[in-house]
Amino acid sequence: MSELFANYLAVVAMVLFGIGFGNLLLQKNLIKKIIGLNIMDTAVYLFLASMGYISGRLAPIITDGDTDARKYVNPIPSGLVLTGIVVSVSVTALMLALTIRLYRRYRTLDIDEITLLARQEHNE
Amino acid sequence: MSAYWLLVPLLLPIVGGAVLGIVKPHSRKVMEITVMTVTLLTSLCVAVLLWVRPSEEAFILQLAERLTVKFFLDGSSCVFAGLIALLWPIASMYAIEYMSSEEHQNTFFAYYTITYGVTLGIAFSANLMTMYMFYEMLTLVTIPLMMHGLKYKAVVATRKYVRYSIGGAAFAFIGFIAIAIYGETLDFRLGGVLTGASGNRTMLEIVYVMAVMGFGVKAAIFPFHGWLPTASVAPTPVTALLHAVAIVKAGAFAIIRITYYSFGVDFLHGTWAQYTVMGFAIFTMVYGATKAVKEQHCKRRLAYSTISNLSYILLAATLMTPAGMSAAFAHMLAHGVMKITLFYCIGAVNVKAHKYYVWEMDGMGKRMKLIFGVYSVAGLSLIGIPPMIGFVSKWDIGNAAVAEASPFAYAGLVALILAALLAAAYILEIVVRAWMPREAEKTTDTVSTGETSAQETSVQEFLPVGWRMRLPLVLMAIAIVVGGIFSVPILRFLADVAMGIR
Amino acid sequence: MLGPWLIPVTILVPLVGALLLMIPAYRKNISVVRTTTGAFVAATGLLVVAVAMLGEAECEFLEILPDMPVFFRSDRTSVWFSVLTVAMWMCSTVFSFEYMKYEKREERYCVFSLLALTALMGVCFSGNLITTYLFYEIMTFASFPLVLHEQTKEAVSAGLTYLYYSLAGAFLGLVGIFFLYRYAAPRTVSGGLLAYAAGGFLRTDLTDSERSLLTVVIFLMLIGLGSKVGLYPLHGWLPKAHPVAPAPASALLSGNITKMGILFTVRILFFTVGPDFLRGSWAQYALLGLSLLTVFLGSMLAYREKVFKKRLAYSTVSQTSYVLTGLYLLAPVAAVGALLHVVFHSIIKNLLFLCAGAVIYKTGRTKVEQLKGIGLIMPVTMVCFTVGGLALVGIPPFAGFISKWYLAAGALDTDTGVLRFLVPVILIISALLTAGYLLTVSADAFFVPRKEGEAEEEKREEPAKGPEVSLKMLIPLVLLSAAALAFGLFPGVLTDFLNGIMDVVF
Amino acid sequence: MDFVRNFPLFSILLPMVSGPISSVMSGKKAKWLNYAVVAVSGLLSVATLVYVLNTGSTYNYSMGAFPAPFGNEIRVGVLEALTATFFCFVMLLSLIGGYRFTKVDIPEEKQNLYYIMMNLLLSSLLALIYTNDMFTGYVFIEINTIAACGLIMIRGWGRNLLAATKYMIMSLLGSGLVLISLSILYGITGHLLMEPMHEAIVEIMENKTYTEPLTVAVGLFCVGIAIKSALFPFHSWVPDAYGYSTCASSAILSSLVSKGYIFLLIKFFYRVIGTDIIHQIQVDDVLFVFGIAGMVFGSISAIQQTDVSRMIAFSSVAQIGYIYMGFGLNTEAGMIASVFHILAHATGKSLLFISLNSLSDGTWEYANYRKLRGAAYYHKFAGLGFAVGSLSMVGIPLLAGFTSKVYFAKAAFGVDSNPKMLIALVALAISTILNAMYFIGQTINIYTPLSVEHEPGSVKHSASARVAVVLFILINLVLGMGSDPVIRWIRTGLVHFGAIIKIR
Repeated sequence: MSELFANYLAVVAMVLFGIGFGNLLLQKNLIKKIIGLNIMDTAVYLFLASMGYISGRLAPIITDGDTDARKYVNPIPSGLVLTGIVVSVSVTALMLALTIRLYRRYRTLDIDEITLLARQEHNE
Repeated sequence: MSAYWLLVPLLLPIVGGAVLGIVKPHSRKVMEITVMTVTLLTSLCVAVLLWVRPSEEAFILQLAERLTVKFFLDGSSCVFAGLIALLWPIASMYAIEYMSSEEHQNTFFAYYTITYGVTLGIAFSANLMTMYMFYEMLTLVTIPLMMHGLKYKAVVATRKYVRYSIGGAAFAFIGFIAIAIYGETLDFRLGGVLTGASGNRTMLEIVYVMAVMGFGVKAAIFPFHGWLPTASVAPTPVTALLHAVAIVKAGAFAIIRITYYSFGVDFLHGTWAQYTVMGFAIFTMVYGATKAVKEQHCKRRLAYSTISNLSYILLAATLMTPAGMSAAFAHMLAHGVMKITLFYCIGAVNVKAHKYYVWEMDGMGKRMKLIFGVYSVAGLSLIGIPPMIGFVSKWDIGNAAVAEASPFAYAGLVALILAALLAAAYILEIVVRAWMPREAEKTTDTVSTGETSAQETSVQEFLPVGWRMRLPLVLMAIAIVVGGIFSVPILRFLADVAMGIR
Repeated sequence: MLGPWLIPVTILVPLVGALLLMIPAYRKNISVVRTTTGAFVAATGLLVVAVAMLGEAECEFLEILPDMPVFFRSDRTSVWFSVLTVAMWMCSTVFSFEYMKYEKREERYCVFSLLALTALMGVCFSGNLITTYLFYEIMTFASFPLVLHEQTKEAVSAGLTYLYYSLAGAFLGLVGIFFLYRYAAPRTVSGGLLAYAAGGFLRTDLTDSERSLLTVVIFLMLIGLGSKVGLYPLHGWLPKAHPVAPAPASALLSGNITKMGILFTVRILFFTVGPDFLRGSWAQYALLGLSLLTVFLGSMLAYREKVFKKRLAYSTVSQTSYVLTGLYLLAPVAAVGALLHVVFHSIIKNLLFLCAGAVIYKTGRTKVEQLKGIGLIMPVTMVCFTVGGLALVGIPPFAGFISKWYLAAGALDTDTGVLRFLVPVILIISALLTAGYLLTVSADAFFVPRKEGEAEEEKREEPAKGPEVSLKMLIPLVLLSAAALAFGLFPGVLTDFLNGIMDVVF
Repeated sequence: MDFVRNFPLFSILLPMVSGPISSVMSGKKAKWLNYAVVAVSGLLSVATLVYVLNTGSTYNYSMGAFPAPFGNEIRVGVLEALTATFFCFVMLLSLIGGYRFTKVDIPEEKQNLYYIMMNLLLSSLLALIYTNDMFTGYVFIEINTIAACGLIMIRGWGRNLLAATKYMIMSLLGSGLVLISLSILYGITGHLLMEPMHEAIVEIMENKTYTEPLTVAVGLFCVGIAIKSALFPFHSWVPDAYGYSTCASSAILSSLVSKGYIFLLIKFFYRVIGTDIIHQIQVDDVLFVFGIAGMVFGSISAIQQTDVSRMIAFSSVAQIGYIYMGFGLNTEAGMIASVFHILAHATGKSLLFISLNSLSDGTWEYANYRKLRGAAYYHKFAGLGFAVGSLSMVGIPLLAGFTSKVYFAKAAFGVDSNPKMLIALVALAISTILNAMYFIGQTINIYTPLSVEHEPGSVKHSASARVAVVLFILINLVLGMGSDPVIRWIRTGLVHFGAIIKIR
């Protein structure tokens, strides 16, 4: 129990990841799926950031010429997070684009209905 | 004489058939002449090769490490190749008349000829890899022959056949790889190539059973025999030559090869693996014969009889003694000749008189004297009546079984006798119907002809039987009797093969 | 020395005749067919006599199997059986000329009877197991067309039954041969590994397990051969086959072809395994039990049977089992009795069947009770029948008596426990039954006046010229009954001959 | 330092750069540019392969100023170079083969976009092959996904959009799992480059700290890759995605994209975790089971299809099953077999898709097996190609499929536990039978001149497709008959992978 509280950030991240994953997997509605996707990614960023952050240190931006590495937090996770955000933004954009196309075509966001309609379309 | 001459009879029919299939000559005459010349030339080459036996091997190419394609001509190859080379020209001659009314003949004969080459390939293979390769090819090249009619039934039968035999090959493949791993070489060596394999014994035995069952699919061993009776929808030349000789014998030959030349008898003899396989063979002998007695469609009846007889071969082979091996070869030769003859007779009746079922054969002997005469000879030989060739092979198998002197061998002996009796039942019913049909109560006024008026009317629908059909039948009948009477040199040769002297 | 070459010639002559008769052009004219048949049978007869005169001779042909040649030998046993066979053949052939007149396909009958003769000659003269087996099988296939000659539904099914029984028996025999081939003593004599040798040719160093195995096999083998003889449990074909076959054919079947089974048994018992091998073993008792059972059952069934020829068939079943009993006793005297009974029963049974044939031919009657008073219509036939009946029952001075005497005596001086007393008892019982089912017939035939009105409906018009059947039929009947009497009066010749065999064997 | 050492980097950058460039081009120009780029990258890879073979060793190529363990690296070995070469040429041939259908299926104004996606795909594939940095791997997984999605949806039918959506969702789930597992690994190792990660992990396993998180991370990674490469239970997106895209897309997706992920998994196993640790935490057995299941059920659902393109799609589920089964054996032989099967399957699948599209004129109406009956008489080359591809899939000798089957079987015999061996062998046999049931059945079908639905007028032959078919058949035969050098290269490559493990 205690270690759960000790690194509560990781726990929260995992919970969030689970929520996001579940939504992305189970939601019928495409938009909600995308939201789930974003929750999932955010969870990962939280996780990474929590790992990189060391309490009482500064962000690794050298202002006063002090190059003592022990003053700063580990910069790599922040870099990863930034990269990850870029990726997830692009992916989200793509998903949204797809959703729009589908909506224009089938006038619904429900993935099952869309499947049904598409099959009918195919059979004609 | 270099071993590379083996390629000549191998490639001649393949190339010839391919050319025939591509060119598609319009005049039937040309086609006939090509087919006959190619076939005869090939058989000639085989004869020459059997006469001057090239001793060394012919290396062709290397697929991967240890997987090489090689040909050679040892005793067993001689036996199988000899059988094929003897039967094929006769079969082609028969086929040419039989098929004369069908369409797509060029394609048919193209594949018919190619199959000859592929079958010889199985005979000449010097190692498992090569044999497996040609075994698969045999499956593929015979597909078009089987679905020649392109009727729905033919296609269904073909699918069944393909699934069965590719599946079988898939299991045989396991055995092949096992040899590649544990054997010191993939080449065929009498006595086997498993030397350091004592470690994983149980595994190897399991694999052996798998492999035999796999090859056994083509040899129509019990649980996997289903394709053979279905396949009898194919035209008779195919049924006769492929489903009574080439394909099924290839299966039996492959089993003999892996048993005596790859796994080796001293590894297998006395293991549960041997008894399992033997048990299947024994069961199949009786099972096939029983089904044959029940079957009323003549060709299918013969197909079931083939199933039973192939298991004679397997029984002899799984005795795993030299005597058993030579007996297996003896029955392979004998059954090849007999069964093809029987099929030809029935096929002739089918195509010329349009009679397909047993009960339709009443009094046919009077009508087609030659055909049913030959049928009777071949039939008696199949039952194993001396002095015909069928008796010789039965004698060999029986003696091998007795000499083996194990309970399973005695069981096999009993099965042999039982199967022979059933064979008498299913063969002689047709013979008796043909020559001495049941009659309505004898009335003294119809004088000394065994024909009721009903049969009189149906005379005109008969087509004449041409010389191309008669000649093969006569030749076969002669072969059966002469082979039975002068069997000693053949048997001595086979014994030498089994001992590894030849 | 042309002795050896006479044997194959003897065997080939009827074959040539058969082939000749197969030529369609040749078989057109029926009288030609008859003369040819008669001529060839007669020729065979002469050759057989010649061979018998020449005494011991043997000749060997090509090997049909490795070190297993086709091998002929004429010793006393083969002479015994061959002479008998050919004699009977002559009679029934002569008889058949008349009888077959109103049957269909007489020419086919002739062909197959000649073929069968070939096979029987082969069996008689064969000098090793393989040759015997070869001709034994051929005999089966040559003789079954005689059975289903008429091609009625029953005839065909009877023929097939006969075929399957014989094949089953022969295959059991083949199994036996496989084992004998394995356990035969290695030797180099003409005739190969399986050539007959008086007293047997088995390996002497058999272990007990091998011995017991071999005993089982021989037992099965003898059961198998019993199927030709009509030994219970493989006797089923006889009563089916005889009624439907034409009378001469039935005569040959039960008179001679059954005897070939007996010959094979003799060859196995005395010339292959030797009489000492089975003596005292369970197999001997089992076989004796079976044969005695058959004797009893056969006569019982015959007694209860109403159809005339079927009755005779059952009687064959029981009589041939007399012979088997004699053989299975494995004692010289009993064996002499058995072989004597072979001859006598063959003569008598031919006689009886031919009589039955004559009656059927004349009046078309097949049931026993229809024969009341027939004696008045065809006296000669029925007199011959009566002679046959008396002989079969074993009334002195007729032939049957001698053989039965020998059988009983032979049984008594063996040490086969209770059986040695059982055998004579059974013999007597079955003799009584025989009297019951044969002599009653002749009694009825002569002394019971038959009711009017029955005659007309079954009578055949065509042959009915004169009360009695024609001479061609009568001559064989008379000859046979004469023989039955003569051998009864002067058995010495035969017994001496047979003792000659027994001296060699025991 | 030789100049050749830069080639891998060039071969990655070249398509990445040429993508944006071709966005301002017309479709035709873009096409030629793309072909050229693919060809050039292929040649570069060949050069790299030759170089690596000559030096007989591998090298790490650090990008940017930072050295390891901080900076980003690509690693070049025999296996990478070989795979890269192979992928480039398969891609090129698939593009050529599918050219006619690309032209038909994709509206003129979108052609260049298609080629942008193609370029991106190539560069991401090569990056996945070469990268030595797990996070870079992740990034390129995403890029790969996006590109693939574009390739699927470009055809513009409703079904393609739907397929693309499903594909996106599934692979986003996958990449999410990959990302989280990477973060966990980073958390417990503190590195992202493969060698340092491996050292750290070995230490972890030695002093038993953080073994559970490690197991979880490895499991998540495997599941993620499995989802993206359509291992059996996660294959729901496959049939639509492969079945309804345009010819070239289907060919490339089925033969290359999933393989890129699998290649990353191989590196993960060998260079990050180490096979012995994989064995300790028993991931291999799990993969083995799922691989077997895939082999069987993939084929079974393939048999049920009436639409042949979907059938082929399902069959690649089965083939992926083979590959994972090879992983599951967790022996060098098994890995060799899997890698070889990656190559063999790539050729076979592309061949099948191209021939099928030629047979069915690229329309899905004609992809129905009834309509295909007798089609081979109108498209001789395509029929031949289909036949060869099918036979190779079934594993007929002389073809690539047979060789990989042989190596799988040999690997199976190499396993030390009898039950596993037996299961693997029987599964091989059974899946062979199933393959025969639908592939040979189809081949018979297209050669059966019954009621032919094709009206010969509508038959359009495309020379490019023929060229591609012939070349693919040749490659297949070469792999089937002369597999020895390839196998040798794969082995050395794997040894170089494993060598790092063995040193420590």
